[in-house]
Amino acid sequence: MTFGLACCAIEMMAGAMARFDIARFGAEVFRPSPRQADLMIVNGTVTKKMAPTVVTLYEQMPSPKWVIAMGNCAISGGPFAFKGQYNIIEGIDKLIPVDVYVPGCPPRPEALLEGLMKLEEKITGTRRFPVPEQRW
Amino acid sequence: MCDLAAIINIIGKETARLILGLIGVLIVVVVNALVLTWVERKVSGHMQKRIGPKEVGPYGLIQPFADGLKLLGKELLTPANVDKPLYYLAPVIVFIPVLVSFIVIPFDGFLQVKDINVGILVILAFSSLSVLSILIAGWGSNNKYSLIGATRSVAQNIAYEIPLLLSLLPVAFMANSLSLRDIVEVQRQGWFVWRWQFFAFLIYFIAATAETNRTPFDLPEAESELVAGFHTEYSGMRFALFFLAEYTNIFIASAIATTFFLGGYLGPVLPGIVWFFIKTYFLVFVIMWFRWTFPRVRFDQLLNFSWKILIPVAFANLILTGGILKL
Amino acid sequence: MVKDVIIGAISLIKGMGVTIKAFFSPVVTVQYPRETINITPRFRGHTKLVADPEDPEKTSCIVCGMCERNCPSNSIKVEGEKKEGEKKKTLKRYILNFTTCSHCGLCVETCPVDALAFSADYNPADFKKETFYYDLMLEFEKRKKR
Amino acid sequence: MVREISDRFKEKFPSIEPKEIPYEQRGYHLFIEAEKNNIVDIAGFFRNEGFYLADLCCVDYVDYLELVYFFNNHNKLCRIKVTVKTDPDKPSAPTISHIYNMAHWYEREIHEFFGVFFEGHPFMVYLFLHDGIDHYPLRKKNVPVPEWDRQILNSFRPEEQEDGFFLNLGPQHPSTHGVLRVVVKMNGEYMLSAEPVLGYLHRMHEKMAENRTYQQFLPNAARMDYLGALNFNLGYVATVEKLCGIEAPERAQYIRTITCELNRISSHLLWFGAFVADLGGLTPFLYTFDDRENILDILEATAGSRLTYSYFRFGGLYNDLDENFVDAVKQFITRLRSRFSMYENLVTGNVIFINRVKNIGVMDKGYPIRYGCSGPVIRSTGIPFDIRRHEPYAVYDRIDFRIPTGTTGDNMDRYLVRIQEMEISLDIIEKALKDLPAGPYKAEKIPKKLKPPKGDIYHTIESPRGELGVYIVSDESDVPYRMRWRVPSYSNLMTFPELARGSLIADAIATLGSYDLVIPEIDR
Repeated sequence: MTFGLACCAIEMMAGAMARFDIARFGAEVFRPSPRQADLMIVNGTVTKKMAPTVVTLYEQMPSPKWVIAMGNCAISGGPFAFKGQYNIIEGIDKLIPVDVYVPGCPPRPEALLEGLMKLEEKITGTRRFPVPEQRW
Repeated sequence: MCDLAAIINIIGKETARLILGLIGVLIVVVVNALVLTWVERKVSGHMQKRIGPKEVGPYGLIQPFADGLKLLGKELLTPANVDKPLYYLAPVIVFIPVLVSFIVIPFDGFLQVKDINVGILVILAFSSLSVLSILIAGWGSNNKYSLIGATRSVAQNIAYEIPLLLSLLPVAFMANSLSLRDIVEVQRQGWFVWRWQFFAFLIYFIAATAETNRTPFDLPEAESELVAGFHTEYSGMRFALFFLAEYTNIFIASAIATTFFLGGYLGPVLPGIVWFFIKTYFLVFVIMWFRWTFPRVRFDQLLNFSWKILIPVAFANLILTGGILKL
Repeated sequence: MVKDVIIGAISLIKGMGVTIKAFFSPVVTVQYPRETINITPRFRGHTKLVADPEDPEKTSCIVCGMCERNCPSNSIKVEGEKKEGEKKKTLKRYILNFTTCSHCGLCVETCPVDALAFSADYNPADFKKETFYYDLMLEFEKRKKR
Repeated sequence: MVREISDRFKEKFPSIEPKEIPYEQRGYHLFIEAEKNNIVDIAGFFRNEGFYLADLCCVDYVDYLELVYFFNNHNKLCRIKVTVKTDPDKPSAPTISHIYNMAHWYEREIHEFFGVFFEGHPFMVYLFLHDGIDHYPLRKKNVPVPEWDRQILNSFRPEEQEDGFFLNLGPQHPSTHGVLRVVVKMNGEYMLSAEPVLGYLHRMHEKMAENRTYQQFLPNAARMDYLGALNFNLGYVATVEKLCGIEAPERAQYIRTITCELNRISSHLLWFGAFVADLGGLTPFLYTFDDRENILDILEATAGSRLTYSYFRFGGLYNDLDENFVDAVKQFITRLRSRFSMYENLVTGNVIFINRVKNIGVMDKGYPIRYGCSGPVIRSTGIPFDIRRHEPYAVYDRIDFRIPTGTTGDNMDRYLVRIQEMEISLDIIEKALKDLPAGPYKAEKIPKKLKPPKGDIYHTIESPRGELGVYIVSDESDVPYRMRWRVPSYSNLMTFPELARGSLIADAIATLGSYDLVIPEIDR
């Protein structure tokens, strides 16, 4: 489902666009309604004001359902987690169970695709796709 | 084997044919819808310079089946505040008109479940039923977006039902029959598109696009305005039924256009059924082509277009055809 | 009125021409796990320790803590130890909490001995977030072996 | 201009002496110290003179709270700072929201962050913060929110208060481009009223600025506006440079200009796609992303990241240009120029598109003054106001370029202005590339720890969405005392309730799309 919060949402869109084409894996249908979604990609900072909405949306999804936390903000609050902060949730995993973490600020679209493959690996137990060469 | 013959004897040949036909239709409907979703995704992909489904099966052909299986396996979620009878009923009702319409479509000279002599009426009557299911879905969902989507849909369907009918009538005049097979057979002398009915074809095609809620007329489910319109609250298999019905509706709309204007199963060399599918799928492709090219029209523009342009032109066409035939 | 309709229809056909042209033109997709885009050398992934130009077995880090102090989001923890007989401290552990990093490059920039650089690790993803508390020292050792 | 205004001001208010301030150091020309009892008259005076309210913010000096009003003119550069002091124990000030509609939201913001009560303000409720907040976040000392104030702030409960068909657009809605929530009261398909609720992505940038050094704040600027990251980056860097008196070398300035313009094009391209997607056409979105990927590749090769660049540094750049940069940019310019005719065929000429945007969301010339709109939104109304020309920074004063304007200020004009701006940006890049000098990319002797002199500064740049202003108060330490961001989308969005009233929901969504909103920038 489309759930763009912040910067990483743009990279998620980029992942759906021609260059990276998430559709190759049959995952291009970003449903706008949580009722028809299988996977929630939380990409961006979750503020305290937003948190109830995120939880509601997650609960509205029919199971089986999965969550990918994309970007550092969703994983741990990212650069916005500082002492004395008053408005953000430091990590979406405090609210809902997260299956795959994709770090980066923002992550490249490839990282999101990699996250999807990791998710498949988690569901099926095997990896269908070749592992691209690791670069250092 | 002899039991089967006995059964056929008891219930009568016609009934047996009907039952077999229905089963056939059901299979065709499901397979066709799955294929169409694949085609849609591929077409959209290539129009947007990307590949589309590829990784699941050769050329991603297994993708729709995988998606179907996934939808079957999803939890059937019933939101708390829905009007339960209506909520459950809507996805079922949406499917009935679709099935019935298939019965009268002549896929080939002999391949037709039942040739009813008022075939057009059956199709038109039942296709207006689908709006009922949308209304029920929107009302029963108890969701504001759904409700707006549903009311939009009703207004839209009523507005476009009329040009639809008016554009088909001249053809019936010319063919002197309401039976679909007769209409096809008459076109052995030439397709109706080229025999003065080009405007009727255009009007029908536009109205049919609107009837099937496709872009640029996809207001009931306008994503950027109404989230997902009338099926916002539906999930799993119920949602799949809406989806199936949508694609089957597109197919039927194109099939009727083929039958009425493009000579149905008629064509040289290849068997009739192949011609039928080639023509129909071409029209389906054009509808998809619309979707991936145009933005959406606004609600009042949509209604204005129907009432102020399509209906007068269709009327003029009808009167002209009638007059010329009489002379 | 009629003119408007005709002009409108022409504009629609023009639009359809654009999409059909795209339909028959080659795709621009790079099929990610099977082929990859060339990552530019300046790509900012997580940081890595660079080998000392004089002694490729060691990092040139002097455990001064500049990166740790300058990091805007406190992602870095540097631990050094003083081995006997040596003047300078040597690096024991370099923990980078990548989940709070924002790729600003201040650590790379402020490092007085240029011991840090950006890696080209462009596709990290895993089931646990602890995976991304990198120990750069360990990774440096790993890379050395290869 | 400054002289004239100063004289006329003295005529009207003989008791107040406007001080002239060196513009090169402070970023404003006149400083007026007002009182609570005459600020409304002063605001009225500037309104009559055709000034708009550029920014309204508050600084906590512990002994007193200072409200800072920045006025500016669309025709001729004349920035005026007006301050009002108020008591920190019981802070209050008269509202000027009846003079400038724009002050409406700004005063609400100050109320929830500082606790300043604006007398006569019609609608004092939370705009950004969540209901559970217990102290005023931007106060230097911890000041708890008193119970009576919390009740006022928490009083926006549309569904409970009156009977009507309310629709919540957002915070999770496909067309709000992020997490904007608009509470809409509907009558059938028509909107009776629309009330935006912000703060779903409030990331405390202004608070963070008071907690970290000038260098450490660098990555934040990019995250405020992720589409125009380089422009925001430049806005911040240039402000601090001006405050510290650092001069960036020529080459760095040129590179800044080029990369900022590239960034502007990529931002406009994304907006273009998203706008058409809002209207229901998805395909252009993918085409623009295809073009945009080219820019991202170019910028990534130089700056290292795709979206949230922190490429500029105080006194220069992080690193020099990539060796392929010039060729790649030239290639891209020819490519994008050839694509415009395709977009023309696909979108601009399309009759459905024209009917959807023409004469929808019409803004007359009064809007910019009342609301302080900027960027393409103001240019669409026919006012050629562009900070790049009005108050040049980097090397824009050395490059000649045209400012596109609209005539009616409808969605079509906003669309056309942006399309033309992309073409003009290409021209600017071409000219700047031609003049690109060799030399160092970074000034020498930049101290590792910046400690700017005491004082304040207001500096603006033209971001893809309009006037971006950075106001910094320095107290001679290496941490800013107060940093205030005046963001363009915020004042642009303010016009939405007025434009949406009585329109169809589909039109309102088209209007919302035409602003080119970036929510993190509004929420900060």
